[in-house]
Amino acid sequence: MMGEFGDYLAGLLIVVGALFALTASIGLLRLPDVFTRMHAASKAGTLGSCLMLVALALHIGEFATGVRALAGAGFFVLTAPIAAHLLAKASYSAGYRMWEGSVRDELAQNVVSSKKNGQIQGG
Amino acid sequence: MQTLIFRTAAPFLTGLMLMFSVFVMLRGHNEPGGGFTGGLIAASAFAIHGIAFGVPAVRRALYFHPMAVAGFGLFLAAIAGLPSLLFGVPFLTGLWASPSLLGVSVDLSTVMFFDIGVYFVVVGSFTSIALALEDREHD
Amino acid sequence: MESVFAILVGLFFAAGIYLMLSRHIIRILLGVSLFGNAVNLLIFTNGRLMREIPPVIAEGLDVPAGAVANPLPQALILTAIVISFSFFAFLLVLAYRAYQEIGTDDTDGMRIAEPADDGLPPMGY
Amino acid sequence: MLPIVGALLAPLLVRVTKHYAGWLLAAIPLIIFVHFAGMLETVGNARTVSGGFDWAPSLGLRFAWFLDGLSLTFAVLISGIGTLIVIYSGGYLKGHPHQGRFFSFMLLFMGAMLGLVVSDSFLMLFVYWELTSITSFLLIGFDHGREAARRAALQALLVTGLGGLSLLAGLLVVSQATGVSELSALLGAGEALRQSPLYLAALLLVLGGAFTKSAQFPFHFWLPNAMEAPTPVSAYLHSATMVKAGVYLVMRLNPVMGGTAAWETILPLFGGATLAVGAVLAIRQVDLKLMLAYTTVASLGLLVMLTGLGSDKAVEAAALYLIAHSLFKGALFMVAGLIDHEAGTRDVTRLAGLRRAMPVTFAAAMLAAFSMGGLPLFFGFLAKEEIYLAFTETDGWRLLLLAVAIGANALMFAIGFAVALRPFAGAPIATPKHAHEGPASLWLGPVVLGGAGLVAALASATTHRLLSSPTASAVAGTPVDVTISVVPHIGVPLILSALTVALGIAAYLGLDRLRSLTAGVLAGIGWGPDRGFDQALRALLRFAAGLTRIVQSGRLDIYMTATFIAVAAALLVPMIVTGELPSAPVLPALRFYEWAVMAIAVIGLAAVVQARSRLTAIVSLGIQGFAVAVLYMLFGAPDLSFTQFMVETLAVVILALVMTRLRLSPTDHRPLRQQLLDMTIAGACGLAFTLLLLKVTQLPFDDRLSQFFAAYSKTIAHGRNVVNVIIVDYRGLDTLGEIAVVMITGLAILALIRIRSKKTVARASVAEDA
Amino acid sequence: MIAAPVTAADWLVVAPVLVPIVCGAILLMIRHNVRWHALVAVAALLAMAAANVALLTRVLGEGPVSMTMGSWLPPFGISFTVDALGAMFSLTASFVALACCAYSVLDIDVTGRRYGFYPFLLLMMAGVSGAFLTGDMFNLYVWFEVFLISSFGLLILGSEKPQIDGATKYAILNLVGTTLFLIATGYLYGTFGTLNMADLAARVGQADAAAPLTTLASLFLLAFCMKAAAFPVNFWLPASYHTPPVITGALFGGLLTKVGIYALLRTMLTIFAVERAELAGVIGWIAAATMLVGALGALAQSDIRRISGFLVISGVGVMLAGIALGTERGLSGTIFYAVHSMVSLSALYLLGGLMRQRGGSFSLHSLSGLYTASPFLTLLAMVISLAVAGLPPGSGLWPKVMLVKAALDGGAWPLAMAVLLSGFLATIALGRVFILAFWRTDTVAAGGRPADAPAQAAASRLGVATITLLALAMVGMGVMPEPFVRAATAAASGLIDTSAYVQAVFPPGGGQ
Amino acid sequence: MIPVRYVVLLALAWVGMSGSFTLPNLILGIAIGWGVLFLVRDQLRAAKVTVRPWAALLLALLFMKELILSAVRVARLVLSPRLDVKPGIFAYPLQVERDFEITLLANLITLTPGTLSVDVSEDRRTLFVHGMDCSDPERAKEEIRIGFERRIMEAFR
Amino acid sequence: MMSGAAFLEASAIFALGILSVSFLLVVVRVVKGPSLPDRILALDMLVAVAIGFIAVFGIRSGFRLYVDVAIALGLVGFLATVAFARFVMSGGADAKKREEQAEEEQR
Ligand code: NA
Ligand code: NA
Repeated sequence: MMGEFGDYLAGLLIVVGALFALTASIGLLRLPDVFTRMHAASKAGTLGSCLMLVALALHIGEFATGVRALAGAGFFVLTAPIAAHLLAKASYSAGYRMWEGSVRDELAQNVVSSKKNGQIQGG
Repeated sequence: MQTLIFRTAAPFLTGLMLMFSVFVMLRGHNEPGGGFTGGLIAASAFAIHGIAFGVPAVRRALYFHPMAVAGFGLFLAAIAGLPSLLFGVPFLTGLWASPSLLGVSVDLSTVMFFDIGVYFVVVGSFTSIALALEDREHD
Repeated sequence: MESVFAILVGLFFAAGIYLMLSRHIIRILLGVSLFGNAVNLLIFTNGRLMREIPPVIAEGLDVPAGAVANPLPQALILTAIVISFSFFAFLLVLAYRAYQEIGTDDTDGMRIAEPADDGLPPMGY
Repeated sequence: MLPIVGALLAPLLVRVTKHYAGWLLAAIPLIIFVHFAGMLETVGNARTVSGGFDWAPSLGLRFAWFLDGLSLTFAVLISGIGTLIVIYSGGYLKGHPHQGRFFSFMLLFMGAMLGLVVSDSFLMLFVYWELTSITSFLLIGFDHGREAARRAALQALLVTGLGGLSLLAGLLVVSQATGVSELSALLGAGEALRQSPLYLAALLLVLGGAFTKSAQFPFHFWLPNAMEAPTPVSAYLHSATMVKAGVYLVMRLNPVMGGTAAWETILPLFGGATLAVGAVLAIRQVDLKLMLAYTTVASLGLLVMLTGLGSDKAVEAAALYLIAHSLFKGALFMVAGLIDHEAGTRDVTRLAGLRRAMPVTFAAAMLAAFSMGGLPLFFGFLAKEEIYLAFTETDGWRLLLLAVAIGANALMFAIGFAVALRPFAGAPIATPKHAHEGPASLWLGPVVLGGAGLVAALASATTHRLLSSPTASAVAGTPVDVTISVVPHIGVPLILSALTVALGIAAYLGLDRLRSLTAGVLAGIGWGPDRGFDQALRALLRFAAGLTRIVQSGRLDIYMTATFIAVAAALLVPMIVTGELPSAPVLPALRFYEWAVMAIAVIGLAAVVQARSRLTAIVSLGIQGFAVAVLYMLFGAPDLSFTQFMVETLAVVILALVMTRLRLSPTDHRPLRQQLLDMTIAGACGLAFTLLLLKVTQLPFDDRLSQFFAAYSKTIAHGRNVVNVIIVDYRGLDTLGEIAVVMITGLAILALIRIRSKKTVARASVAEDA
Repeated sequence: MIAAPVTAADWLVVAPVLVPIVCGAILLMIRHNVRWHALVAVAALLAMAAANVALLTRVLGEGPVSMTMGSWLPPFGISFTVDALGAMFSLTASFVALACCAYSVLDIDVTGRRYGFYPFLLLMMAGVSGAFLTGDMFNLYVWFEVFLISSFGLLILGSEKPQIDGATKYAILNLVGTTLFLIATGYLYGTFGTLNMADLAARVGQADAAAPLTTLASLFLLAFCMKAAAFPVNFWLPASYHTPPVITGALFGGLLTKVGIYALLRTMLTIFAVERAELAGVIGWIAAATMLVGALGALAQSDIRRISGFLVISGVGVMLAGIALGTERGLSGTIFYAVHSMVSLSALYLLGGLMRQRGGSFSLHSLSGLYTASPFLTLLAMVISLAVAGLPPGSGLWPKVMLVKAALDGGAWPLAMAVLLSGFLATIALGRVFILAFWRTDTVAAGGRPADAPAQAAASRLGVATITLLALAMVGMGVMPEPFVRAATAAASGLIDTSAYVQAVFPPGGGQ
Repeated sequence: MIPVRYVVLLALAWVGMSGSFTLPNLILGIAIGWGVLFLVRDQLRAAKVTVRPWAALLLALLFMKELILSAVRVARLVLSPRLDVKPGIFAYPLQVERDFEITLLANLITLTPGTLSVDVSEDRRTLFVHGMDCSDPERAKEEIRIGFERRIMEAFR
Repeated sequence: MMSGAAFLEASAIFALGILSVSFLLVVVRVVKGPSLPDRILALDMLVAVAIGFIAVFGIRSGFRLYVDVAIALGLVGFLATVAFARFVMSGGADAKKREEQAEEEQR
């Protein structure tokens, strides 16, 4: 709908998005522990997917579908950090240690106190 | 789960998902989707709500027992096939009507009620399953 | 295309059945899940394959513009997916309850209904 | 029909009339007796009475009756003796709490027996045959508190029931061979049957039925055990009814199946063996009833043997002996019961001198014993003469049977008098009960039957005209005129009779010695079919248990293994045998991303299969699920893709929710051998599914359904998404069923989780749900 | 597109499915008003039975009836096609379910009701009826799943340990069975491009020469043999049927395996008639093995419910014999036997329940003295045992006679012998039950006798009444076999000559 | 009981989603929006939030920038031959107090470079953040404080 | 200079290629683990890549109906991660201990 320019833009966006996804995947493979890997997944991954959804919205050109694509991207942006947060918190409280190369852990003392209050079981 | 971040966001996520589920259900006849997928999305929404706030919250929210909702859905879907009896055509024959509502013609059909029935069954059943599994008081 | 799918289906079946031959219910259930996917792919392939074009009529048209993927297997699979998912959920909860009541997910340990030490029937009159 | 009504009324009647019920109920058999007796004249003139109506025409089943001399004689004996037995039972079971039931069973049995002998249709014959087995089971086990009675009842049921099945098969083979299914018609089809290749099979099967029912060696054991029944039952079952059914059958079929080498070998052989074994075993006994029972065995052997000899004389002898035996054996059994009833024991060694206390009984007993012993003036004498006469016409190995017959008859003579004379003769000794003459209801039967043995012989012309000749004619299949009378005719038979009597007297006098001798010999053998029955039954139970333990091992993995072996076999075997294998597939060029998705699916499969812990496997499950969803998308199935994504994810979610609650040991490995076996089975199944799928997809495809759906989805069903239109409209009923499944799943899971086993509930009170 | 107008009477075709679904759904909506459950269920089953009677009458009078849902022309919509076979089975099933439901009214507690006994029952009946009535292969699969999942629900209701264990095996193995059916259906669609049974029946003759029909038939055979619990895929039945309350066992033992038999009849004759003949030898051996394994299994057990379970299997073998023969007489024997078996095996399970109530145990080791305690029950036991063992005057006799006759006609001696021998083994098993549990008086029940609470006494009376009804039906079939034989023969001839079935769906001259 | 602005938001979302800007559809959207919010009514905490559109837009732009930057930085990091990371968790003292602000902040932090919100302390005073580069936590804290946290406080007062 | 459509087509093919590689890499992480959260994280990432894949495929094929599939996937992918997080948290330390045990047994 948006003509040539739209096609170029969409093409660019999907290539960039795909590259971000690739980086995230590489990060997922290379980084040393689950917390650091989470950085890759929740940032580069999210951004990559969002870019591709935006490209789709641009390419489709129909308003409602475009809105949905953008809404999907928005929803994704909304949920990705929450998911990352939950997984990080869960991993941490379940006792999955950070990589030996980590330089500090200021959460350690806090966990002790919250465990005492029986908060971890949640629900 | 007792996490502030999740709990603050959860009602909105649930609301959005529920709305999306209705959308998916209603447009299934023309685009991918339909009662089943819509129902699954809604059940997922309730599951998230349940994980965030606990099972009693979902039970309060639903008011009816989820299985009653499922029963209603099956009832609706089965009943949707019955009007054709009055018209002397076989069971589950799609009947269409387009009454004008506020000047806009709205397509109503037995088929739509059938799909709504499907939606309720799926919502009810899977919510019930999720809640039963999530519910720890009965352990 | 069908031949590649046929081989893939075979692999799905083999993997699913291999898991279902395990003694552990959780693995059996994983096998059931793979088995279900295998069946769905099998039905899908039986309806013959068509790339990319979904059986959805474009807005404003009365019939599809050209050839479309075969919709009937898709509808059948949808029904089958739902059913097998329901069964899967039931089996899973059943496994959980079996674990609760019997204390294991090893089917060799589940000998309540058919006890291993089932004696002879009465021999007298 | 009448006895069945009577059976239903009996308990009621007993309740109302107490112990006079016997007299009243006797009216039923009496009416029948009169009815049949009225036909004697007609049938005596070589005519038959038949009739019937369609019962189940689709089965070729007529409720048909057919009476010739043989049937009628049986019917008369059954109803006549039945009348006396019912009267006798009334006295015998006076005050018994379940007298009503007893009469009920008795009359049912009588009905079945009458039905058996008058039935024309094969199937009806079989039905009545089995009914006699069943009712006799109830009668023999009447005194069900005793293990021996239960054992005897079961034994009788099983032996005769098995025979019944054999009979059924035999009759069906007969009707297959001849095309007829009614006895009356069969009588004219004898030649066809004997020529049929199925003849021998039919013969063996039918004889299987007859021999078990008539307690032929080696199936004789159930009969003495059946003495566990109350004496009226024994008297009835073993004189005129139950055991005679087999004889009836053999006699009935003689004109049809007889005359062949097989017939004339098998019957005399088994009959002779039975005769010998029965007589010898009878000697061994001290119980009056058992003594009689074994002589019944012997007599049945004699009847079968005679029928098998096949000559007219033999047939005449059989007819005469049949009548004589019914009369004297019924009488003697009732006498035995009477003694037991009055004196409290049936042990012949503990009985003596009862003649004063029970004179009427004694008289009746003597009348019967004379007949049994074959003394002149009695019907038994006529029979015995005719038997020996029949032997004069034989030669070869069958003469050996003559020796057996003489010996056995002598032993039976001894037994007859041992039962009829021993308890009454000599000085009275103390018996458990103080003996005195029983009531009329008890002695009426023996007296009438004993007297009948005398009267029938004296009026032999009438007897022959009405009973013997018609019977013999029916058995022979040609008109036979029985002429023998009480007037002795000098000849070989008379000499043989005299020899028998002489031997018999000797045996009577040396009875105790003979008894200990046979007891010693039998103890030496140590095994008999009776013990064999126990062993066989136990062995059967053990075999069944062993087999079941193998087949039904209780282990799910074995069940699954067997199932999937069956799957592989069900596919591969026909595919290979009928050549339904596919041609070699052409691998098409897929796009690279399609290959990639396939590769991911395969990696996902491998990941699940090889995962060491279940948790890893669960997470890995998502990979192939997503890959499949993407495949659906690539091949034009967005709805499927959509649903697959949702369902795969939710499956993993539910798995996680459940796993939260399990505390499983981390690893669950199977041994290598098991792995290899499982892999082979799984691989074979996978291969089979692949091959069949290749085969099917190589066929041309008929896509008119899909064409139709695509063509009318928008125009008629108002939907653009054809898949959804199929789901909610074209195939809406599938979806209705599907959501029913979903709903029930929800409910079932709720029930699973919420309901706790009683043990658990005991711990915590039942929880209410919202 | 619109087919011929449907009269109200044609709605009978779906009524046996629709009524229980709607009532089951209503029960779920009023799940907590347990008082209404039994009432609604009984009413629904009565309505079903009435509809089935009307349906059978109509089918026997006018030939097969068909209705294609949604007013689509067959084979595009789902057809319900009812012939004598389907109507007979459906009627018997609803009759048995009604009896079981009556038995359950005082037997199922509040917990059982709240967690869905009656919805499970109704939906199971919907599935069973749907399976008998549908004329579409995939739809048949759906109904299989409906009754299967409902049976899961019934099976686990109570959650006792053995139930859970039995249900695990039952569920997994049955899932494999139905999935095999689905797989076979997938291949069938791939081969013929249609799912309508009448369409398939009409087309199978003109199939592509390369079509792997024998393999397909073999796959269907295996799938349905598994549903019917034929040897060697019978494991699930003895592993589970004795674990739930007897009422459930009665429903299962009576109905479920017969759906497998029905499906075998439908596929092996209506569709794969030629291939059935090719497979006849295999089916024959399966039949014989099933009969004997079942009967021997019954001998090996001491629990009455397990004995009943193995007798169910033995009966399945008998029914398979007719399918192996494939002649009209053999098939009508199978059909009649199936009808008999539905009634008599349900009764046998219910009887077991009453024996337990009176004798305090299910085990032959400890049961005794029931004759003295309960003469009427003994009479019922006698009648039921005779029927199950195939002895007169019970209902099992005639179909067995028909089968033996058919086997001999076909020269299948071993099969005839197996039928007779299995009957004999069943006689031993049941005879032993009778003498041990009823006649024996010397053993005191291990569990002691349960207290005769008034409620239990009422339940017991109701149970006796129910079983009496079933026993009367059995004796009726035994004494007046003609209508049953005639209906079974009509059903069998409809299976052999499929033209009427096909014409009901595709009326001659009525183009698309 | 159910905040009107949420209903309006959802109704607009509905209209956008379905792409049909008609009155009936809007009414349907309102009805559905109200319906779904009714279901979660107990959990809606209606904070008195005044949105300053301009500040909110600035926040959004800041977020976009940070998001892209973060993605690029992570990309560079994982692609570098030697993984030179010094990860760790530091405690960030919160200034914002309201739930929704804390949530927003935590999410934004997660989405931006090298930081990931792991948990909020129970007293809601501290946010525990996992940093990819924890060699200088004070600098990271300062960036958050003057970046997102300030913008949030400006946007929702 | 390519036309817009051709450029888009080329980009899409390129993107699909990259995404396929990403898929494989993520799958490797799921398979390798080593810890449960690692696998969960990888699965979450798999969803993200799948969404991108759907979007690109939607562009290439021109069917906009794939948008909704992508959205739904986003929704339920989130649910999966939440549920797993829930699992990790409650199965907690226990799960981890057993995981370690399993690994020891492997060695
Ligand atoms: Na759908
Ligand atoms: Na569906």
